Amino acid sequence: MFAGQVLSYAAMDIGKEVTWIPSYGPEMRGGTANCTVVIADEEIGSPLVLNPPGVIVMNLPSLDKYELTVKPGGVLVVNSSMVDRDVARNDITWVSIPCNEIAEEAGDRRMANIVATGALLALLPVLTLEDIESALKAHMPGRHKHLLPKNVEALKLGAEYARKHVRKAK
Amino acid sequence: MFAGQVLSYAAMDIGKEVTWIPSYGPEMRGGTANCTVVIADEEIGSPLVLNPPGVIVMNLPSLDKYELTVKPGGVLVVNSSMVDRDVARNDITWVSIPCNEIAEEAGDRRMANIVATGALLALLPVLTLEDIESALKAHMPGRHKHLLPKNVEALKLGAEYARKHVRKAK
Amino acid sequence: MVATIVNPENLVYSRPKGFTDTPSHYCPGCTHGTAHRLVAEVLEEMNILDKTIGVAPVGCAVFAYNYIDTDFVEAAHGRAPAMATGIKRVLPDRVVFSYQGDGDLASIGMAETVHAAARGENITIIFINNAIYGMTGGQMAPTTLPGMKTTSSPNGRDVETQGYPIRMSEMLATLDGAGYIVRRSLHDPKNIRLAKKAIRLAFETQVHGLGFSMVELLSTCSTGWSLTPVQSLAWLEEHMIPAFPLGDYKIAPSVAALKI
Amino acid sequence: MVATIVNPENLVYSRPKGFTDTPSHYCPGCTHGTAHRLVAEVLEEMNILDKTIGVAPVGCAVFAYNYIDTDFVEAAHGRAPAMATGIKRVLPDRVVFSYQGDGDLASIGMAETVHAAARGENITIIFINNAIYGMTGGQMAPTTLPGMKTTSSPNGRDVETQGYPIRMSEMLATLDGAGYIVRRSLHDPKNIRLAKKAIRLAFETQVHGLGFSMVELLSTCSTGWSLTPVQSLAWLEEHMIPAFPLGDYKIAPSVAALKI
Amino acid sequence: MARELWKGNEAIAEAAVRAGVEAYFGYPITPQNEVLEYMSHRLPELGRAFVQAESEPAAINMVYGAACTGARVMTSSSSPGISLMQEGLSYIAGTEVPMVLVNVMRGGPGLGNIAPSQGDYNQICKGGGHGDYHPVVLAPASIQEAVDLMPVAFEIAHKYLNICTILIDGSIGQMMEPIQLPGMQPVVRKEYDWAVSGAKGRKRHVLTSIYLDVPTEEKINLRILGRWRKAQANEIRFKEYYLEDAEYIVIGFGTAGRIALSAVRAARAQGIKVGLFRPISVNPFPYKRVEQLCKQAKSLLVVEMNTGQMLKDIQAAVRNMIPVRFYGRLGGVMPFPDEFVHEIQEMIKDPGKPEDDPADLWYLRMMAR
Amino acid sequence: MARELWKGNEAIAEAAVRAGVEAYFGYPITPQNEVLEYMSHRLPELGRAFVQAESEPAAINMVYGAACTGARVMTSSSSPGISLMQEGLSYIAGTEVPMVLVNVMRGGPGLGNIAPSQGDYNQICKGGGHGDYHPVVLAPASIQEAVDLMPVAFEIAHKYLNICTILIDGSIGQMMEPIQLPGMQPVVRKEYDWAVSGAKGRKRHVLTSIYLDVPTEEKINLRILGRWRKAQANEIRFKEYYLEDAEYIVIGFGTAGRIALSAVRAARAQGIKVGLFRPISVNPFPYKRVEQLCKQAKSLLVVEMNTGQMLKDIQAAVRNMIPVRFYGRLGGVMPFPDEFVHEIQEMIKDPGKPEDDPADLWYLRMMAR
Amino acid sequence: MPAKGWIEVNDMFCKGCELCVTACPPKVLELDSEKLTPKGYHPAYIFKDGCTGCAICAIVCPDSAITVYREVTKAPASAAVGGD
Amino acid sequence: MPAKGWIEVNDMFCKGCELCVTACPPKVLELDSEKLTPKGYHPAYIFKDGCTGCAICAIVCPDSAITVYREVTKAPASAAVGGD
Ligand SMILES: Cc1ncc(C[n+]2csc(CCOP(=O)(O)OP(=O)(O)O)c2C)c(N)n1
Ligand SMILES: Cc1ncc(C[n+]2csc(CCOP(=O)(O)OP(=O)(O)O)c2C)c(N)n1
Ligand code: SF4
Ligand code: SF4
Ligand code: SF4
Ligand code: SF4
Repeated sequence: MFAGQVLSYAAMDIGKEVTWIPSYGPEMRGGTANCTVVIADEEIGSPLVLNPPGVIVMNLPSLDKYELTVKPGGVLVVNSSMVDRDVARNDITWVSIPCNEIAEEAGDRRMANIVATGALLALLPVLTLEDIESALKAHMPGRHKHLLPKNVEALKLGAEYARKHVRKAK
Repeated sequence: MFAGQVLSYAAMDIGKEVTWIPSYGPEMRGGTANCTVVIADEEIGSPLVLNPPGVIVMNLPSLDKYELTVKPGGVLVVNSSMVDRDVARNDITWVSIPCNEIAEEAGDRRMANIVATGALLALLPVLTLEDIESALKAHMPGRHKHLLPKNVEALKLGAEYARKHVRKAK
Repeated sequence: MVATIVNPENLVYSRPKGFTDTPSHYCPGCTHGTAHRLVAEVLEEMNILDKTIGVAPVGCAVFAYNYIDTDFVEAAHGRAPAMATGIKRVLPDRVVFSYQGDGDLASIGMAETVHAAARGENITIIFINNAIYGMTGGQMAPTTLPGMKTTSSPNGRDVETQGYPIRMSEMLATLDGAGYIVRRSLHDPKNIRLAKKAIRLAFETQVHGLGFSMVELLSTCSTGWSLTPVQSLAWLEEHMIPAFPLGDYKIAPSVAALKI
Repeated sequence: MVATIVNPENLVYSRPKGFTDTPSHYCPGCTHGTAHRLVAEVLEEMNILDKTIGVAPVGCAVFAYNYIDTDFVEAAHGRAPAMATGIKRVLPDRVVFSYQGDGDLASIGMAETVHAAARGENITIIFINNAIYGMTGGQMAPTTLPGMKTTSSPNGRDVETQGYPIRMSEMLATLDGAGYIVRRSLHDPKNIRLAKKAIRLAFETQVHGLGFSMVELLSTCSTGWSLTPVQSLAWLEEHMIPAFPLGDYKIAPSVAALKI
Repeated sequence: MARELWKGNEAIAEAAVRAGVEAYFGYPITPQNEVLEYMSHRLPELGRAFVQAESEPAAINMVYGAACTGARVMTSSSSPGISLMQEGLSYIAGTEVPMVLVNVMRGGPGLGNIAPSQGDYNQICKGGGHGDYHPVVLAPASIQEAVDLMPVAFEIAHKYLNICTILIDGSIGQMMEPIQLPGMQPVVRKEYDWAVSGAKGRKRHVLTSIYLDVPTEEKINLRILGRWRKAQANEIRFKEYYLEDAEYIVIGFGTAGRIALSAVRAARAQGIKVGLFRPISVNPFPYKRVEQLCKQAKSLLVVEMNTGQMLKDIQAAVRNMIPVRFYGRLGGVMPFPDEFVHEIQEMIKDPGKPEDDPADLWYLRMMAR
Repeated sequence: MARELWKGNEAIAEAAVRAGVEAYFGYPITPQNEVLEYMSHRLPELGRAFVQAESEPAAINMVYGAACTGARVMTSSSSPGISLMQEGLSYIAGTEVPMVLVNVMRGGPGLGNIAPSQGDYNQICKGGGHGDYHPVVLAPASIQEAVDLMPVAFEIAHKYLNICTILIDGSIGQMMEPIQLPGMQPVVRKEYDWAVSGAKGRKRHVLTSIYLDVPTEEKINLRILGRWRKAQANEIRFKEYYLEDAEYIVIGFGTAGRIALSAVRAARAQGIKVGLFRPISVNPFPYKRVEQLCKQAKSLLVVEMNTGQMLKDIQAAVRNMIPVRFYGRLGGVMPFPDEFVHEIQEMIKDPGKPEDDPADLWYLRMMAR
Repeated sequence: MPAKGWIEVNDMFCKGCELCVTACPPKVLELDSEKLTPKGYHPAYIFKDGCTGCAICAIVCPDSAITVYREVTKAPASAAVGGD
Repeated sequence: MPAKGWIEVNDMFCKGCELCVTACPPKVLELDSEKLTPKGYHPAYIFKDGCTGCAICAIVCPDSAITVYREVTKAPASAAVGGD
């Protein structure tokens, strides 16, 4: 969810149109939450997309739910810290990345989604890492500002890891 | 109101269609109440009539309100015990009759409306006095049955008085 | 002799200025009229007629606005406390009161009444308890006495199936937001005097911002009770007062401290 | 050793039969679950599971029907007592209970609750008081404590503008129709035991036709309170019990006389 | 069987009793108080359930509960009270349980007055509550018709697991007519596979209207719609008068319709070839039949006691094929037949064009006088 | 002025604050809680009135009271809560005082779910309350549009002394978009000649909705209708996309409309000459414009997140001039653009006949899959 | 000797409910069976001497139909009707 | 010597709320940080000897996840959970 908001801020700041929408459905409490971000240059129609070009899944249920929705040729980032299986499809570009561990390395477990975001942008350059960085700078609540460097670090590590371990679509 | 119900019962008992409807309007408490009775041989449409062929008014406000509505050539019965003016129209048949006094004479003040009913039927024979009499017999609540003779008396007196003092339409 | 007496400086009492010249639509002897008069007198004496907004109920008092000479609104059935809240919140320096019957306040309006009290809403409620629904033709009210015949309890209120009367003052007294909650009666001159004092104190409570105030007034409904007005006063004293004891149910210390 | 112990005749406690096998949707540590279990155990022990109809509220307990193994209906927000009344009146020999949160029962459902009690409606209400609106995201409830932070009282409940908590048990105790009204807590084993006893007595009150019964249960909402489940129990004991004293608020003589 | 003179509200109550109503829950409101008052002595004397609820929301939710047991249950109210029942009605529709609702309409909006009106047509027929559901609505024009429709209403409610509303106005509730009451039906409580009654000897039943799983809710919506489509196919009701040779047709429901009957007769007496079409089921609405009538009629006169709410349904069926004229009285005014006769005459003088907006022209006429 | 990323519900609340709302009364309900929560800190900090009411009936009657003072006042809720407000709304309409209502629709009927839906169209537009009245209803499709319409809503409410409803669904309430907020308007309290405020130095004002005198009530009804006719003339709003050369036109409001925009673009990318018509004022409804579009279009596709409620209004305008196809998703299902694209393609393959019943065919398609 | 008093009953308001008649301490009031008010009620009136101007009738009158006069004015109006 | 007891925690129901852990008199329970339930919680388990089978944990468990055994059965189940 947070990752989605960061992407949204970044997209907005570079003058793009963007929509962020949380998932609905039965999962009320403690279920898997997810969101959809649409970035475009013109007025955005549907905030939902049947086959998104890029997807991040942080846990197994999400992978099971969304693996098949990724647009052929699109990008899928899987958080291997929480998911013990590989991606079955070979018509998409994907990377399996231990976000939690990398985040810890970068200094805080809770930045796992930032790591994943870095990985996504490495494979699907709709935005640059700099866009994200300045978005974080601009919109991080004051009391978290000190975490900025760590976040940037996490972003970079994610991107690097993704470039190294990416499995290209066949 | 009661007179109207008696008429309704009588009409029903001789197999006619009939509707009885109370008046609406702002008079909530202690205002003048009135009702409309429609008697016919076929399914009745409107329960209200703009220009009724026969009208009974028991007090002054009612006379003021309804005198002009009586159908030309129709009948108007005025309770002179409560109304101190004559009828202005000369295109209708009308009678000014001291219902309260006649009712008292017949044995009970509260039968004034029966007196008026007798008067109306004398001038507008939609129903016979016998119809009314048997209706009273049939539908008077048991505890009032003993009043039956008095009511019949009042009915007759009303009719007689009306025949004597009627002013025919010009 | 008349001639000599009837002149201004001998005037002892006349219709209050807080009253309009409209004759009321109430049945003869209905003590709704008495309650109206007391409210009008109090507002006049406190000199707040022109800063007061009344909220009329749905009930026989629906036309209260025709008689009490202040700005007025007419609420939905039972929602007068909510409507009064809405007015008071945007006009906190005005005096806002609702005038409600027992069906309006204690039946359909129960939640609005309890919550206005719980919020300590700075409004005053004049609550007319006549143990019946007058306007709609004498049906059972939440305050109808056990065994009492009404058009919807034709054999007398059966507590087994129709429940027991609700004592609003006692109930609302359990709420911390309530500043002044008392029950009075309108059945004789002495009690009418006490009722007026209570109404005064209720409005003073509001004017001093001391929270929710309600005066419950035992009132007659000769039409609904099918008694004469005179019999009704006696019936009220004999049957209602035992079921709804007169008294002060909640007087917040701040209110008790008021000097008037 | 395990092997030896784990066999039927050593069984001391297991999930009650009155419970389905559906894992609850409640947040970890939510004592809604405890309350559910106690109800299930009581219905099982009284052997009335198959003649009981439950009425679920709108609130976190909206899915109570997924867990307690009886016929169930799901009411509109706050109207559970009315719905229960409707069922009980056509099926007087069945056991009917509603299970409601404080927003459901004390806010939007205030009128239905008070009137069900005033009618002496022969139903049982399990009232979960967790001082907050859980389901909708932790807004202020009528039972929220003064100064308590919620998503709709972000600076803490300001009694001046948002009023005071309502003590339902104390309020309902003023009604003649109420047969059994008590407040218990779910914060420790001892009180959970007492809560179960109370629930049992409430259902016995209904089974014996002794009128309206309600058990108010102080309950936690760690999510709404933003505390851990363990902290929540402590917070309940420390802050809620003083504001909502545990005790018996109304025990009709006929109920007191019950031998169980 | 002998005819008896009954007041509308009481006749409806007795008809419900004879149709086997097991429970009534209501709250007093004029002009329907006599229904509640009648039930307050009649039902207890038969050992059935009567509760004067604390409010209309309470009443409808008591009905909701009782309906969940499969019993025949009803409530009655008038306009403002009906508005307060909208949430409950939506729950009942969403839970797919049967009930009968009687709305004795009065002048509105707001507190309005207690005089007869047809101002709730939209609220009752187009769904006053939230979400997608469609109650069956029957609008009798006489006490006899109302009495005859009472058992039908309960059957419809149970057949389609839906709300069936009897829509009348204060005049039908308050007037008296001679009627024949149907015989007394025994109370039958079937063991429905959906109703709650305690799970003795069967798996438990749960009745709810919450479906957090969105696809499931969509299925439920379609199921409700499916039943509604059956009702649309089976429950169309109307009555026709003097249509055989009619060149002009008056259309009105309920009281406006019966007043129109007098007007039509008067016009016929003047040699005008005019007939009357009176919808009885106003939801589902007899669109097809109205469409057919356009082939026969030169123009239509729609009469209502509102600003033209049913008119929209007529126009949907007419689709500008022929001119439509509208005449409505508002706020509790009960029109006289003479007014309709005048409208008929005016219509014949100048039927206007099919594309005219009848409500528009009516409004201007009303303001002009 | 820089754009900011706002959640729909909060943006609406802030827009109302900037439009000078003086008081907010509401009750929590998903998916509109953020409006209430935002107001709970924002209004007190500005010294304006916020009350979390005990229920929706209480909330709407608090609004009613505040509206009687002439203040700009509002409430917000979601489907079931809106049903509970119907009596109050009818009183407000009958008393002719201004207010703004926000309905963030969810899946229904009954408790339903908290997912986005458009199932309350009929309730909101056709009058969920009793009596003859017509609220103005605006249905934005994006957060920016909602924010821009907020001040407009207050102006409309005051101009026509009527209810102005902002009708959105849960998705608009829950999503985030970059927006530009309007500037802060000062709170202006005019001394209206109808508002209550204490009769100091003037004759007293009385606001009521009861008119026992029937002819008076009729006059009031006509006065209310008169203002509504002005609104019909002045307040029609809609947005058109790619219509210049469009041979096929998709019509949808709110979220369904914006999803259709994606679909239309996708179809255009396939070379299909299709455009989008998105009504913004759904009451009054842009009938005339739809009628005109029938001249240009070969056929129409109406898309909604309900069983075809707006469809009826479209059909009233189309009057079988051209074929209309309908596609709806129910119970909180948010359709994907791809579904609409498919419908567009199907429509072009076989537009059907003008007299076909679109809802009918859609239902059969839904059941078939 | 008791203070001399007098009351006037306004026909516009009086509904002949008799509350004043029964409340009047010296019992000097009765309904005027001869007279009908515009609304059709028999209004109250002083039928014999002895009115003390105590204003009790005015206090109980639900329709504020009574104006009270007293030869030697003592208390202000409000007091008479129980003001504090 | 204290009665020998044992509990089994059902992974289907346990949400790792720790209420049993804190309530357990002999403090023999803790959450199993190694294990994840299907719902993703760390379930409670007996990490050392000393369980008396007092069933306190079962009484406080909001999710009825605990089954309790005791070598020498004394009271019936209901009693153990405070039945009357
Ligand atoms: C929503 C709604 N329900 C019912 C009514 C009908 N109604 C009008 S007044 C009233 C009760 C009047 O009784 P009470 O409040 O005790 O006042 P009283 O007439 O006795 O002074 C009722 C039920 C209404 N107008 N609106
Ligand atoms: C008419 C209506 N209003 C509001 C809501 C939203 N709502 C659902 S649950 C709830 C309150 C829940 O709080 P509570 O009753 O205390 O139960 P808890 O969740 O705390 O157990 C509200 C306001 C609704 N569903 N229906
Ligand atoms: S009905 Fe009763 S309350 Fe109403 S005015 Fe008459 S006496 Fe008073
Ligand atoms: S939100 Fe609170 S009440 Fe609801 S399940 Fe979670 S802890 Fe329990
Ligand atoms: S009390 Fe008043 S209204 Fe009644 S009789 Fe005396 S003067 Fe007339
Ligand atoms: S109390 Fe129950 S749910 Fe909580 S940790 Fe212990 S076993 Fe698990």
